[in-house]
Amino acid sequence: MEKRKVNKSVVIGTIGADAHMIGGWVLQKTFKDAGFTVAFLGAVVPQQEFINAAIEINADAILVSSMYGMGLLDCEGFRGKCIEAGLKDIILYVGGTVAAPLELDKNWPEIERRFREMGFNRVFRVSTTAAEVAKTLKEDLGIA
Amino acid sequence: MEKRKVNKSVVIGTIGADAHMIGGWVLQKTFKDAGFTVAFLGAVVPQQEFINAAIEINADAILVSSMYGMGLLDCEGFRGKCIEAGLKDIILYVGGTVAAPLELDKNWPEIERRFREMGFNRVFRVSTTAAEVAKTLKEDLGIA
Amino acid sequence: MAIKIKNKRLTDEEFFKIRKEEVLPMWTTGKGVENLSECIEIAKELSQGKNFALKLKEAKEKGTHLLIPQFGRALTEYTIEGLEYVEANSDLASSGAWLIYSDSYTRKLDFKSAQAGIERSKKEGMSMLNGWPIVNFGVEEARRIMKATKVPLSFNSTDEDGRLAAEIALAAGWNSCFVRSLQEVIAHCKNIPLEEEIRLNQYEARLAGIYTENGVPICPWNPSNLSGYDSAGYRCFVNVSESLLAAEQGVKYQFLELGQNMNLIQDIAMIRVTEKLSNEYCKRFGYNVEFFTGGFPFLGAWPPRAEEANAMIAWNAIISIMCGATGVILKCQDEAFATPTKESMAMSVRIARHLITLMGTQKIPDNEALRLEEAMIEAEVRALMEKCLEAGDGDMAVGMCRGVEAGWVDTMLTPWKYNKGNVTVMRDAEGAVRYFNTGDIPMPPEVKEYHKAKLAERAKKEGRELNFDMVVQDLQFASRIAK
Amino acid sequence: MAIKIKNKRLTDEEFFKIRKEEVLPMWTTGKGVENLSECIEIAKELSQGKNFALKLKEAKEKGTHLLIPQFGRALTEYTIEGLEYVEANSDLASSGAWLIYSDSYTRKLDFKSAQAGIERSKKEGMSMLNGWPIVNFGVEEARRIMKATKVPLSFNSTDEDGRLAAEIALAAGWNSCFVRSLQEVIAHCKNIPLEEEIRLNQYEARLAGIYTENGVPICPWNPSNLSGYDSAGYRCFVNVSESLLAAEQGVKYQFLELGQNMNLIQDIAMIRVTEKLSNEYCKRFGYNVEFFTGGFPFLGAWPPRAEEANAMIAWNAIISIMCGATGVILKCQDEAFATPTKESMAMSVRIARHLITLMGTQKIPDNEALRLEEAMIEAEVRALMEKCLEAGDGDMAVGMCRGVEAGWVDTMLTPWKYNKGNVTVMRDAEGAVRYFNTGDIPMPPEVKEYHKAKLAERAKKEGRELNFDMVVQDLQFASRIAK
Repeated sequence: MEKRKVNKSVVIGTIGADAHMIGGWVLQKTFKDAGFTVAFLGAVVPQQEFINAAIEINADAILVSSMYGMGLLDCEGFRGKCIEAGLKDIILYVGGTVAAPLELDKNWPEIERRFREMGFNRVFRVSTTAAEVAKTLKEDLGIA
Repeated sequence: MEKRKVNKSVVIGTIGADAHMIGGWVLQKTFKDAGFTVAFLGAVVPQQEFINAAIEINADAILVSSMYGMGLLDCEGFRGKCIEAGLKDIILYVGGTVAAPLELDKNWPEIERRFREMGFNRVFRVSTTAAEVAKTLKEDLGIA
Repeated sequence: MAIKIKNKRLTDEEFFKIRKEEVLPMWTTGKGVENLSECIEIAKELSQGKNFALKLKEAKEKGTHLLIPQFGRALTEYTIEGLEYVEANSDLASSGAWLIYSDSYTRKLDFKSAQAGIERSKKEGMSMLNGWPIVNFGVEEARRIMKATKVPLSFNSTDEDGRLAAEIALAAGWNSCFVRSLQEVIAHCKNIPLEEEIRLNQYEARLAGIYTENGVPICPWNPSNLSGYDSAGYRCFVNVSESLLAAEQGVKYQFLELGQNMNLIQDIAMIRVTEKLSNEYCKRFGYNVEFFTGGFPFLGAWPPRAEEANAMIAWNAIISIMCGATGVILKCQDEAFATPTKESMAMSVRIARHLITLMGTQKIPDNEALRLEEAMIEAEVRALMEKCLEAGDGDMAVGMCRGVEAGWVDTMLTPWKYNKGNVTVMRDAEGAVRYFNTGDIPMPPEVKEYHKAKLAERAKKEGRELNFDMVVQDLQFASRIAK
Repeated sequence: MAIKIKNKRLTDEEFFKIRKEEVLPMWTTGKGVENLSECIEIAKELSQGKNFALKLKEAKEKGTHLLIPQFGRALTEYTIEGLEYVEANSDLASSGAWLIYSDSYTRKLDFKSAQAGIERSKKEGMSMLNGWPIVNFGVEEARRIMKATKVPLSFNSTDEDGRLAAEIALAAGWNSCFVRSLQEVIAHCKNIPLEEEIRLNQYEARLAGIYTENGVPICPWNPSNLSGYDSAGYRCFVNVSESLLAAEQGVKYQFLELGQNMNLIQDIAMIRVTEKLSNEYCKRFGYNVEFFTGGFPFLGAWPPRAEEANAMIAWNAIISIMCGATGVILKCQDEAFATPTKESMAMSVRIARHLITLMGTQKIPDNEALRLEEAMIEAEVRALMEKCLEAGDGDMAVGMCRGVEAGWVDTMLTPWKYNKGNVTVMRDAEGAVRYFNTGDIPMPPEVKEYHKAKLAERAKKEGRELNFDMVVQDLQFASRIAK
């Protein structure tokens, strides 16, 4: 199987019933400045809409923002839907305030474990800067 | 041995090199209002001065204020000096910020143990009100 | 585009038709509030001595403040446990109220996901939702919560449509729903037209009116939290315009709640002008409304460490206190991480209560800078209000819709697709929010000049041209920890 | 009574005679600082890039603030560990300085007790003294501390007599001792006559002058912390009068540090009038002094819980920032219990630093209330200053002594036996400190009336006659936790 060529393109949006768009907005600006093609979907974005946009722009990665504490619930089944849509190997990142209970946020390895189990490549804390995310993605894509 | 008659009189002052006088000042006002005879010695009071005043007014108790964290050091030998002066049974209270290290303040039973060992009848936290001290002394004197 | 909505009171016939056909059938728990008169009677009983409107009135008359922490957990037990904990571990009971929020699924009427979240929370032994799913639990559970607290309850119900949630909350003796439309689409919506949003909110406002007319004073929140990054003038306009819409439906008390940008003078000017103009416009249209004001802590990104968060909690509370706002809404140090824990909320109440002890009745003294800022905000809002009334032929609802459509009602950032987003705001040298770009807003020239001059001061101070990167930096300024 | 002291610069002959006969022999470590020129050279080297005066100057010019936490432990290792911890866990290094204090035995020149405290601390493995015993440890240890920190060090040396402590501190590259006399007797003394206290402090001031003249700018603190419960006018008078005494000894920089009473307007007025009048009086006598200002957090009783203490930390810092004071001195949440821990001090720095981030360059806007308050304080202080100068035949030192003796220089509460204590102060409706009784102070009638009217407002607000019990309650108002 041949390795897919890097396209420097990403889909960015806030998942689920979450209306917080600033995090995603800053992210899309950073990635555009870094020379990426960006499909920015705003807030309150269903899983399928992320995937459709990823197909449309041939995205390397989907960057999911979740700020309201229910990211763990909203992201369930995301990798499965990607696989169904033929995006088996697409990089999935999630970041923000991804869990409502503070006891879970304070147990970050458990959060990482859960998202890894759901097929996400990385999960970022809310304090991560957009520049750090861009740097990490470039490394993961081998274009750093 | 006959029990000494209660005289409703107290000596109040701030011990050692400590210049904080407000605590003692509030205390003396409260005790005066409660009908006590009060010898108020202000701040920076040596042990012997407390004792001399206690003899002079035939005090039931000496109330030692210590606000600067070195009360544990300043109170050493106080009971001994009282005994020497013939005040074997005088009630000794101490209160305030009596120990510099926070770890000691947070271990209050240890503070109580140390002052008890030094012959003090009671030790009060800095958050104790003057009214509470007056109430306690009246109980200890059996005139509540 | 023809605007069908009118700023007109729903008749009883219209109201009860909507109630029966649209609202109560939304979810099974709608059945529990079918008998409105009975609900009102129970609400009267349950809110005895802890009515939100009356507590606000009392505090305003005394010149004191009502502290308003926020809470909401996936399960009723967790929620009650939280309220009881905070009330036991702070002085909330002496002068306070709760803002209980629902989870975001409930706000999107996705009661199935809310139900899944309830089950999941039970399974995990943690609150996996970001609020209390009032609709799923229904009125009896809401009454349990009301009985458990010593202070009034407000309910933050909704994104697009909080009608069923409000029915349940008011029927449980909670004395506050929300009146809002532009606020809501800018803050939380994506696709709903403003016209439809106004229609939904007319119902919620009318419901508050009916309770009030029947002896249970309801004081809905009229908030402008918006996107968290909006100009003071836009915030103020949102409150004032919506005060008219609510008043038309018979709302007699309104809690004007404004999101603070954290510039002392501008925030105070914004809150005071909002109260002044809401009063004035309501009077002009013959509405008799009593207004209260409240400051909401900064809605942008919070710092991820306790001490920096405490600095924000204190500064935000101090702005509200110095303003003389009756309500002081509280966030807590968990803000950057998760939904608030009861422990952190109790801490916030303690901080704010002691600030009130320390500050007593200290207020910002009257001063020229404040008067100027008030004059500028007032001029901007008047221009917007008058243009709306003109465009709507005297009908505020119509005018607001036309303004958004044409783009002269506009703000910078929102998930809502109908907002043009042609304006840009940026902080000036003192942290006040200014227009970098006024888009198509009908800004009086002197106001435009004022904003321009204020931004020029910043450019000069920083020795660099103003640019878009500064907008982005501004968005995150309060969350950055000095290293 | 004949006053022998004069406000006159010590000659070199007088200075070195006192140095040799009184100061250096106080304790064995006096030997370590015998060679003054060598000490000055080393101090120059060690304070390179972290000179207190120059850092204040830089911050004042930029319009920013220097955060000044306080620390001091019985052992050098503990002290260094604390400074390093706070600097590693906060942003102190970017714009900060330390106020290191000694233990109270050292302040009373009871070096034997200090020595016992050192031994006891080693034995217990805890700091059993309430500060760092600088005299017992001597200059080499003080230099170790200087090398360990990234920021300037100030030293809070003394009650009656800080001369040897100051010699050691300055010789170690710490750039600040204290100039004070009335401040000190009111705050910490019992029996020493003011005349003698002035004499001791002339030496300390002259020492600072000598260092400055030889290339190591020294900026002593000129504080008015006093009893913690003093009128704004009295505080201001103490600073202004002492600024003249210090200036005469060749002190070129002074850090005017004022204890805040926590009323925003009054505290700001007090700090600003102090700077204005210190400048003016020093100019009048031909002294060329550069002044900096700093706010000291409330000196009365603190609340025994973290959140209430955090509210105080924030409000006190905000007053200093709004004032535009260059220095923001910090207490921490341990205040009610014990000497500050490094962890709590780091927290205070973080809170204050984030307040500066949030507030940026926001200051109190010019306003009538502030101008009035300034005018009243100014009138009171001018009356006191002029009366002193008159009584002293133009000599401030003599005038101060005469004023205390006659009782027209007076404050309410102090352990010092020479203070008449015929004045009473009380908080007004807004928490500003007012004269309930002006005793024999030469108060201009309009100032007296002003205070009276302000207190009448409180009586009216509380619906009760003013009485002495309210004075007592006021003493504790900030430490009470709302229940």
